[in-house]
Amino acid sequence: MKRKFIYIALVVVLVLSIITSCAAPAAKAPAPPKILKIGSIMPFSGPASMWGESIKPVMEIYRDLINADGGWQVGDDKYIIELYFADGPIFSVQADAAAARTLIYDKQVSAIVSYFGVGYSAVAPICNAEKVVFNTSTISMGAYSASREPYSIFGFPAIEMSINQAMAVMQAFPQYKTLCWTATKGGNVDIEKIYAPVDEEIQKKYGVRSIRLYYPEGTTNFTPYLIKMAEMGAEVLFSFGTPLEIGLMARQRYQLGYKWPVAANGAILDTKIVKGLAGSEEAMQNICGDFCYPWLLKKVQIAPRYLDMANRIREAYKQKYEGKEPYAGAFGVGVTMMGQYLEGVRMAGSTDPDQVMKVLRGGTVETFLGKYTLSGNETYGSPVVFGFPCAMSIIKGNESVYLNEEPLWDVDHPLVNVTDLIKE
Amino acid sequence: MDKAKLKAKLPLILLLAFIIFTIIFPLIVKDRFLLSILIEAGVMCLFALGFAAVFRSGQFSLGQAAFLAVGGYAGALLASKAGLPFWLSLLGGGLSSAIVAFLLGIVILRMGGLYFSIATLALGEIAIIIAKNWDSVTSGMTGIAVDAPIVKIGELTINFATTKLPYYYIIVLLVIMAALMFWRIDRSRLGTVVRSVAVAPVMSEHAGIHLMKYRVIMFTLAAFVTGVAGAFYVYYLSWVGPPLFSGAQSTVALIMCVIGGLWSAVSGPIIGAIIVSYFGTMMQIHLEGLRPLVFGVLVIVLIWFMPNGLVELQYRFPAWVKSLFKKKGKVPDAPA
Amino acid sequence: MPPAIFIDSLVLSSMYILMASGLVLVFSIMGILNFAHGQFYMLGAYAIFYLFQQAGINFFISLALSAAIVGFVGILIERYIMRPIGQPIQAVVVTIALISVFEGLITLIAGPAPHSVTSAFPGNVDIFGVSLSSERLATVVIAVILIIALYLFIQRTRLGLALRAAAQQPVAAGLFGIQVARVSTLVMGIGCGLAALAGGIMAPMFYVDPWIGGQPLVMALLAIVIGGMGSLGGAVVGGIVLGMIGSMLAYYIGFWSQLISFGIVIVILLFRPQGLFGQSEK
Amino acid sequence: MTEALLELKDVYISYLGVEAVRGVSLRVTERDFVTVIGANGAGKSSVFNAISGLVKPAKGEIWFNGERIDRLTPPQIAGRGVIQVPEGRKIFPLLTVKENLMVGAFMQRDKKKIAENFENVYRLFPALKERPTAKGIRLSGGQQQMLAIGRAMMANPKMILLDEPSLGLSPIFCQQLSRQLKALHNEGKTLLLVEQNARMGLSLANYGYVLENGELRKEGTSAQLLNDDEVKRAYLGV
Repeated sequence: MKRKFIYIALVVVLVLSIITSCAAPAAKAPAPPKILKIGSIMPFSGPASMWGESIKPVMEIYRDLINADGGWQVGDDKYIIELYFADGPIFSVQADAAAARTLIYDKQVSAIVSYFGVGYSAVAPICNAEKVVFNTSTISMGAYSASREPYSIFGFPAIEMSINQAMAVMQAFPQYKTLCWTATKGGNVDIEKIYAPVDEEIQKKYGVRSIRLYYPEGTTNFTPYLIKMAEMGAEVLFSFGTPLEIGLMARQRYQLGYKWPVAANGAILDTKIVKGLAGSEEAMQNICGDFCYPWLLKKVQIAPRYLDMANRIREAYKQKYEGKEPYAGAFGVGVTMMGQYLEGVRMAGSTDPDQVMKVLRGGTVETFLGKYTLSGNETYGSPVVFGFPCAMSIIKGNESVYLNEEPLWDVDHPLVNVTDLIKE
Repeated sequence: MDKAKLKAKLPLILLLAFIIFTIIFPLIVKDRFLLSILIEAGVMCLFALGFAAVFRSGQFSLGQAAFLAVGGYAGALLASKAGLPFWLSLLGGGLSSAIVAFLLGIVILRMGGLYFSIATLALGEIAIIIAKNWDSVTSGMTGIAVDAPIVKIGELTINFATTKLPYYYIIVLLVIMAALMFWRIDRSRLGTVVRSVAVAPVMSEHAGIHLMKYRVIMFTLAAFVTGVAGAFYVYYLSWVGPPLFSGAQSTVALIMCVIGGLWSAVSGPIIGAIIVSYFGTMMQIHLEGLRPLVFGVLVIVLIWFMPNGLVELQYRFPAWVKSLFKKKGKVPDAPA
Repeated sequence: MPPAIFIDSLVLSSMYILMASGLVLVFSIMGILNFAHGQFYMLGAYAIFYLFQQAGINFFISLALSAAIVGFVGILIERYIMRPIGQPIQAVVVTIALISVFEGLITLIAGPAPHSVTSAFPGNVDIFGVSLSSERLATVVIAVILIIALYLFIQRTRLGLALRAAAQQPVAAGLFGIQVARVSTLVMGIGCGLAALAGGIMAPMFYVDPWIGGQPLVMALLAIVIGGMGSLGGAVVGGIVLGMIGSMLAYYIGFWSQLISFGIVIVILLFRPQGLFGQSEK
Repeated sequence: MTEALLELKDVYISYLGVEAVRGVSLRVTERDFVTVIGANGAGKSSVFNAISGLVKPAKGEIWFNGERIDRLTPPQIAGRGVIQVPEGRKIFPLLTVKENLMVGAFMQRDKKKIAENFENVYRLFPALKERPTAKGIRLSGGQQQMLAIGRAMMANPKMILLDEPSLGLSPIFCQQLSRQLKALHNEGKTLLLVEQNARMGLSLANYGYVLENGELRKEGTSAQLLNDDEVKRAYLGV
């Protein structure tokens, strides 16, 4: 009797467990997760590969964190994020185009984000023909046409930020009055065209005198140009150069005995890299650059969920990479530009590129770096933003110190209407 | 039919088969990524053919990419500013490149060997500096956008913006035309003269051959083909700007020619260009940071084993097959 | 003109001269341009970075070591890659491929990020009341000593004589017991060693990353053409001209100096197709 | 018969499958002055290049001083004491006269011997002594020839091979050259001379070979050959 009972019990348990094991997945398993594929073209080979290599892991952590939360909420669905990276060595437009094609044709991504090469005009036609949202930096802006390129957005307003950055530095050093803008002539950014119009206003508003000096592309020896700048009365340098050029400029300025602050546009500060270039601790003093850690921004209001996510990314990164801080540049371009697109998808409630662009056009999105407002219908897709900060830091001693921040000017800001300049 | 005749016609048959294959290929394999690689490979074929033509006249141009730029800018300007149709812009790109080459050629081709190479290197750099700084014409780094052409043939309208297939057929046609032209030249009296000029410049000069004339002819023809390639490429990318034409491309053309085989005027550069652009793109996508190292090692290994290029395979491969059979024949001997 | 500019142009000149003379030596005897010459410069700079900066070995010893190591790499490449291939065009392409090999290899080993090398001669010195960077002065002095030593080696030693003889008449040189193949291997070593020395003395002044070799090579190519191929004197003159343009002219006319350094090559070749000091016969 | 210093045994030389020299055998004893005459393209220079190691014979043996040398490299052969004065002189154009001579003495380690050789060369060719710092390229044709021979003398050779030394020289220089070659021979050097100018060659040498289309046609003492009808008709223009 007892034995029989045990047998029956065993059979019941077995049957029940079979039923539950079969029923459980059927009942609990949601529809197979939807997948949102995002591509990114960054330099992983060639002289700029250090940027790509340092931004990529932060983006991967962001992806992992979203997926760990169950995916990205779009309407009623959760999307699992898949990230694909492709190598676009800097200054190799053909390679950028090939990278875009493989991401779009092969991997079938729905957006390409965090691009900051110079091949905008080669990549944009491919993306726009395939209705792939292309989130890029204005530094790469070539022949942009709002009508031909309805799927382009400029999530990193590098050019526009520069004026704010420069003013932030001038405010931090009130004793200096002469600002020397410097860049390669015929380089990525035509500083004459963009900044000459604002010279007078800067003078009026901040009492800052502007001078300009150009150097040829590929310069490594800045001595003659620095001496010339000194003769012109420069007190602060604002450079459009690559981090390499800025490091060398700072180093050679120190060797010549000048103590000017050297500020950099788009060059996201990483003390290790700067030290690698400037050489000594003395030479790297007073180099200023972007500082995009959301947890350190003060003037800009950052949405709590982004601040929270930023901290989670930071923690996860520290855990994964032996306590190292994530690279600030990843918050400048990488995850921020990825987040802008994701935010667009969330607000549109759909991954349909037309819907997404309808939201992003003239819309305001939350990002890791505060509210970001794109320009409206007329200047559709162009990078006029409000709220995107240019946070400057300065290298003091052995680390970079938060210096100042300026929220980016508005479309209608009287000081500079960059939109007009770009529309030409 | 006797075997000998068939054997003599074999290359022609193979060539025809290859051409038919290239034409139906995209209709069978509908891989847009592969198609795009092939189109770029076609551009590089034209570029390498031009480079090889100059090279075979005994001059090594390090600034050949500048002619790609001249053709590209001319094509873009003719299309966007003058509103010329597609075909005419291509021709215009080629012609302007040829004119520039002719005017430069009569001056710089006087320089011998390496002096010419480095003069062309300098000219290539100057061309890029001009393109970057001549805002009123080239719009600096912004570059010039070119709209995809819409070609109307009778009732048929081909919109290049919607499909890339027409680009493929056009570049195949262009490559075949250029290949035929350079092949004819190579076979003609002119070709013989050109080769003798390359091999022994001093001797041919003594033999009464006007060395300069032939060099200028080859330089101009090569620039024409390169210019057409540049204009085509600009249409294909729908944009022209300075970063497209870095001087490093001229050395890439040399690599293509040597890998393909320098001693054949046409098949070598074409094979080299296709191989290098296909594998180059594949490596860029799959290898990322390792690409330069792998590429360099592969080039060296290829040259090591086949110093006369891949065209050598047509002689080596049959020999290899034969040796394979011979070995098989030897196998029974071994146990005995 | 500020005195710092003068020193600066000398620094640039000495870099170009060291690069150009190595290139010329290799060209004169092997008949090919070594396009990877700039990468040997890069290797030399990295050798200094590892030996002097990381391992803390005395600067001059590290310099000698880096020249020896890189020269040895050059010898291996000549002996085991270029010589078996033989044909000049193929050998040139091999040197072009070596560019990516070295850049890729160094990226793999040392990473893509730039490094700096501490100055071996920190501070400034006062000369006639003018304060000048002692690092720059030392660089010029080292470069001048190296160039003089090279000149003496080529003009005054038995090996130098063999080298010149082999470059001018390889067949006849062989008939008098000069082993031309060995001489070319040696010259490849010397040429690469010179590039490494240039890289080594420039490393503390600029920076080190896997791509620093490109610019010096272009300048060296221009220098040997300005001066005239095949003569050391030509390389010196070409280097000085380019150094002046790159510094003095840059000071006066700014970025257009770049256009001039390319343009002057064309102009000189138009009037003297063999370069300023080139011999019309070879 | 005395032991031969240099001996070629049935030497064949071919370039890209074309046989330039077929079955040539010749011997040169020490202190001998031998000439090889023949028309242009008869294979004379090929024979010389084979001796110097510039080309490897397809078949046959070359012995020098009791040692087989046809598989050695040019520098090794030069080290054995066989020095060639190549056709067209091939002096080093950008080296000075003195440096050219120093290259000749490249294998000599003994400073005293080098100084002695310098004196010998200068005594034989006083014209060179006058311009020791002139570049090779600045010398006249005759002076260049002197330099080429002097360069060979500097190597302290056991044997000098002279390839067409009279080529491109004026008659006056030719006479001078003849005198100098004789003097060289009188000093005890072994000479092998290739000449298109058969009369000059035979008048200088003791023994001669006639090479025709890559094959040996005749050999004999100079006197014999000078009186040979065939040789007279074909090479002496009588």
